[in-house]
Amino acid sequence: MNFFFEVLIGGLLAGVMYSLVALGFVLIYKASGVFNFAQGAMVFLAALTFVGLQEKFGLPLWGAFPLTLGVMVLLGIGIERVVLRPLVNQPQITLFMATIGLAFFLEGVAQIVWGTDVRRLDLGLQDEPIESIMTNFNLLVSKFDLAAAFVAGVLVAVLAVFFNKTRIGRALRAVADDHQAALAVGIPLKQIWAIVWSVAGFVALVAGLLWGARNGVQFALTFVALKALPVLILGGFESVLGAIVGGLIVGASEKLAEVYLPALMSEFLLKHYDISINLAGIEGWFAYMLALVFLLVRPEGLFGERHIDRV
Amino acid sequence: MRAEGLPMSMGTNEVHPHNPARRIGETVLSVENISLAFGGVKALTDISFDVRAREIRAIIGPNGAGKSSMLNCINGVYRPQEGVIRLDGQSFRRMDPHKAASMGIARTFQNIALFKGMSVLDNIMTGRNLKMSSNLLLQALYVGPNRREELEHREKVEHIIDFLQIESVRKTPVGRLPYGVQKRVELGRALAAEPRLLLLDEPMAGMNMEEKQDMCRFILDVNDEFGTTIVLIEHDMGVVMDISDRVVVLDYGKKIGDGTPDEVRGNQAVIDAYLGVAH
Amino acid sequence: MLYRESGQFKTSYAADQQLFPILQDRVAVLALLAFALVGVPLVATDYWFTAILMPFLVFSLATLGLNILTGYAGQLSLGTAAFMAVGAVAAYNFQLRVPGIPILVSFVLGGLSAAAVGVLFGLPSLRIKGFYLAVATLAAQFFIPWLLVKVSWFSNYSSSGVITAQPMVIAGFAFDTPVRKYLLVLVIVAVMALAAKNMVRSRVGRAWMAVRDMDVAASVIGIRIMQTKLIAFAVSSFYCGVAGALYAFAYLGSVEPDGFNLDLSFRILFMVIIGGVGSILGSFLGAAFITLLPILLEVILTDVTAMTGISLPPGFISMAQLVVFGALIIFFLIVEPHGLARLWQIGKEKLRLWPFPH
Amino acid sequence: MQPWKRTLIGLVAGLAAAASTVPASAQQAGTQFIGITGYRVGPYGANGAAFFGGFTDYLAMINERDGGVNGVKLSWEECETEYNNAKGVECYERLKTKSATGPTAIHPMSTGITYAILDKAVTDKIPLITLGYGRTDATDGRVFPWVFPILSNYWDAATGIVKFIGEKEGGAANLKGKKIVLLYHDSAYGKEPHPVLEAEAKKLGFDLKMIPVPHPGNEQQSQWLQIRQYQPNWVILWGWGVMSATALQTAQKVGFPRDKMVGNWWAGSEIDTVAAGPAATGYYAASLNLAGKGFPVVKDIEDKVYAKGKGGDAKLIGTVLWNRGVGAAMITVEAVRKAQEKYGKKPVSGEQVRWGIENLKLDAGRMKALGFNTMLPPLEVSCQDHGGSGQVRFQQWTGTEWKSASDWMKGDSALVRKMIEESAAKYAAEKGIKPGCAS
Repeated sequence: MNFFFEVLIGGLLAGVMYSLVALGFVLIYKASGVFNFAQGAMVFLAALTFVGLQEKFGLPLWGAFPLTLGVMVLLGIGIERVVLRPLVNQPQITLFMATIGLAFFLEGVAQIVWGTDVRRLDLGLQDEPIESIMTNFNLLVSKFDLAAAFVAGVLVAVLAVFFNKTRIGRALRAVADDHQAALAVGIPLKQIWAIVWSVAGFVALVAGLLWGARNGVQFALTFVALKALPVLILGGFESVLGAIVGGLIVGASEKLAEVYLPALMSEFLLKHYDISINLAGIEGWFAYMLALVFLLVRPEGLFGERHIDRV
Repeated sequence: MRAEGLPMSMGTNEVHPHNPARRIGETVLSVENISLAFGGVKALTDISFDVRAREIRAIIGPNGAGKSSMLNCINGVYRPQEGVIRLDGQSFRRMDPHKAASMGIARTFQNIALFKGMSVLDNIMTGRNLKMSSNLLLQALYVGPNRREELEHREKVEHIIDFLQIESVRKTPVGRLPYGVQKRVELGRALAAEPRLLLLDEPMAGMNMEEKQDMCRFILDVNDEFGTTIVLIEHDMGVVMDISDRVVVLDYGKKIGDGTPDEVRGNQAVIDAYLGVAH
Repeated sequence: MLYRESGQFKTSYAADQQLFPILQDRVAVLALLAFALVGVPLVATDYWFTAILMPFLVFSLATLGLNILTGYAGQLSLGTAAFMAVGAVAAYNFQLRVPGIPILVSFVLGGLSAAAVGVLFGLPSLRIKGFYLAVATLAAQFFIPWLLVKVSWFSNYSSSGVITAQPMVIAGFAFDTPVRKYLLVLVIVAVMALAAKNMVRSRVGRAWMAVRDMDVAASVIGIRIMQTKLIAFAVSSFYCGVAGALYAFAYLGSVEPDGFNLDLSFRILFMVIIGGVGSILGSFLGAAFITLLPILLEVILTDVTAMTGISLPPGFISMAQLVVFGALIIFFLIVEPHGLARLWQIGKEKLRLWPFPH
Repeated sequence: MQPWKRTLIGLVAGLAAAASTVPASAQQAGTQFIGITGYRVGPYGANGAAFFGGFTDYLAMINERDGGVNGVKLSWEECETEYNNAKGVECYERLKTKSATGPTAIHPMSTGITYAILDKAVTDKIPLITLGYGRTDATDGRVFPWVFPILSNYWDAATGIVKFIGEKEGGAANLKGKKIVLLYHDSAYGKEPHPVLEAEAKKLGFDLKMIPVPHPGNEQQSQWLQIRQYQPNWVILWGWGVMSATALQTAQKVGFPRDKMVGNWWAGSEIDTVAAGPAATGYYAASLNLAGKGFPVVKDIEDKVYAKGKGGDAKLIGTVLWNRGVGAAMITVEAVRKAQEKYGKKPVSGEQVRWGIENLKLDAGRMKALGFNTMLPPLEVSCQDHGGSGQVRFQQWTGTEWKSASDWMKGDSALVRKMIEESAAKYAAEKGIKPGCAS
């Protein structure tokens, strides 16, 4: 039973890491209706810029952070100016394609500027089991993951305050609800989009730091976006809460499935069909299949809005 | 082919004299006690009325009265929670769009629902979908039966294009056409199915006087020449009173009047609804 | 002045329904085909056949497949490579396990297997739309290669999981040199492109576009939405499956399920978008553009550095390629979201009016 | 028409025009041209940058120090494959026509690309050298005359690792009843060692549990919690890319000792350990070559190439993969030298180089003379054995560098040879090849 809880806790905490990446998607989709495929590239770029600045100028953590944030904000403004503005009123699919192009572009630029070396990112926090829980309950809980979950919590809280309490945040929500109407009451759409992309850049930076500290800062960071997609389907593209809950569901269910399901399936096949096969490794697609099945039941996601086709 | 009653003579410009008594037959469609709600919001409450063969039946009412919802129930786009739709003596708890189409119901929409990326010709050809039968392989090869079939149907569609006087734009993507012409194309697409019952949702909305006259003429011609039964939603009272045989009045999802134009005109409930008297 | 249609009057609907109603187009297409069949083999080098023409043709076919689904039927898919993998592995296994089966039959069966899998993964499209569907097709993209690697039977228990495709022999004639492979693939692609064109101008094509443009209106006309979408998935996957089989047998000569990855799916989606969504011609233009662009960039950049003697840091060219590639895609979408096919059309209209500006 | 639409049409037309003139720019006549299908971008870009950096640095050094091979200068061109099979084929086709003598020998550095160009290489008579990847059964040169899995293959690695673990446990006999986990990249590559490890487990009596990690492997909680549950004595890491660093990190997370983990050579470079930080300290990996700068050849490269500002990224010097690239280049150069012995001191063709590789013999003395000392094991290639060594050496990560942790050693070579011959024979039957040695 201990093992079950260990997997469950590990899964939930891994899910938080997915949520962090998914958050960036949600922010942009909410405000501009763009499915930003370049989010993974932004995570990579942010982490790479951070360690690159540290390496080059010997900056401490607190010195590199604001500088990188500045870069991400400039990037957000640049994207609005160069990519989004000329494509305003184009179909969603066109914008989606443009962000794929953007992903290529950012990956190339990041590597030209900082090189392809794999680097270590040290946040001063080792990924070790928490001793007290280990000795008292024989239960493995990672220090690092717990800290990451805490950061994610703070981030969500900050975003919630930002959206609900600040003037810009309220304007953002208005834009998300109805672009035309927001424009009509005088909300400057262009600025709003630049801000949203900057905020998404900030989220990408946080996600990049945590993932980078875990796996090293390298090109593979762009892959973390792929795990965020089923989270989005489950949670709905438009819900911050959905991104968190979706992440927890994906994390917990895929870990539990990976640990328990393949053995059961293999045993079943061996017993009834005399086929001997090791089915482990379902984690690569399990989240997607889960999302797919879930969608069949609820096509608009967990927290998405159901709309009726009016004719 | 021509014997099937295609709009061969439809190119004519003269409006036929309107003589209802001569044409109207038995009841072909009746809706009985239809109620429809969207997540607690009631769109239709206990609506019943009938439609007789070859008549022009109008549905009128203020905005949000549930007129379009009513049409959507008849051809199965919406599924009412209660009530029965009786068509040609068969009863349906719920219709489905394909069944409705195959039983000869065609329709147009309030906000034009054309296939924007396709040409006028292709839009109207799509209307003949149910009449075509080549299998996929024949279509891929474009030989023999499929080629013949495409040509046959093209010919019929061309008659409709003639009739609606849209020859000059037949290869233009409909998205690029002006509003009034799009409305015509949509009517053409519905006519292409050679329907027995035609549901028209505000066919004249947003048109100028001249366009409205043209559209009226098309509707009357269709009704007259082929005996197509027509159910029509319209806001322009003048038009409704002129061309329809009988009128149903809806308000807040309830039926408040039903009868000939003259009867409805004198109905107090109808007058109140239109003048906005509090209920 | 040569490109004029004035004076060419259609006196029958048959004449107007032709594939290429304008005489000059007909001549041009036939000439192009004749050149591809006879001229190209005379002038092209092995490099051209193996490194440019072969991938161009194979990717054109896959792009055609995706364009049928995404461009015509309006269902966005990110699982193209997975369906290609099914076609490749199925064709390999039919060749391996059915003695004496003709290679073309294997290709068709490979395509049909892909179609069956495509229909299976197309089922959710009945309830899911837009991005949700796109992400759902990723399930196919991750699941299918996993299964093909996991079940060793598919690769005939090869220890490396990479299998060598069988030689292509038709009626005793071996298609083993680059020229022969090219001709075989060219004929297959030409026939399938013609079939695709025929489908999109027939009933089924109109039904696809109707469902794409306005599904409620389509259903009211009597088009069965479910059937139409599933046929689109089947036909599209069939094309992708055959393309996958050709990719393995004629192009690479080997089958590696891991090679049919998400990158390949994206590459083909790019071809659709750059070429022109909902255009048969665009599929070819897009495939040509995406196949040639990186090669050209690399060749040009290499030559420029060689000529000017500027020494760039190693790997710079590769990364610059990524940047240029990404920037070009954005540039394209901004300038002409309807792709190369639309540019082609604009060019033709200009030509028709030439020398008058309007 | 909008101006930029005109630009676009112009651009497309320009591209089309440029496309018709893809140059086959002949390399400087009289040089030995070496075609390189490399990769420096994408998920494995860091691996490629180190390997191909070392490769070209060595070639540059030969030109600078010796003026080429017996007076024949070397020239080379690198084509970016992005580790993508289709692009690999394109690069191969492009490089093969660049010079009258062909690209000398190709190092695909990717198993997928190796397979994709295998048949073409046979027709084109271009040898493929695959250092520690590719077709294992190609070690049987009687069936695969054109493919050279030089040094060692995956099965040598797997049996070598088992032997190393045995030694750490105080003898192979002590492996009985021990528990070993194989944590592998869930791909064809990761499945390569399965048959030999299963055979070894049966023979030596240890429990083997094989746990796959789905690509890309940047999240491994479920795998490592299972390992924690199973409590193995050793974990063999068969990783690639980000998976290896993540495995080391996650091992620390669940408290599994790193000095009970042994990787193969694709999971044993600085790229894998640096990313994992302190979590990697103590970790062992099998290697084809030693790391470090303490070899005369490295000094030569620094003096003759980098000192003149002609080298690549100086940070990479002495890393595992950079040294491997240097070794790979040396093998190519020595094969050319060998071929020149027979065919004359001029640029040699692929067919001649093939003979050169097949008759290559680099004993310890020759290695020392070349400045490699013990960086590589002695090598003796023959038609029977296209590997030529079969030896592996273990290194341990100290936290800052890889340190040698064993001598050059051979795994269960009898078992490996038997399996190679079986597999090669099956391939020969499938393809209708008559095995045999060319004269």
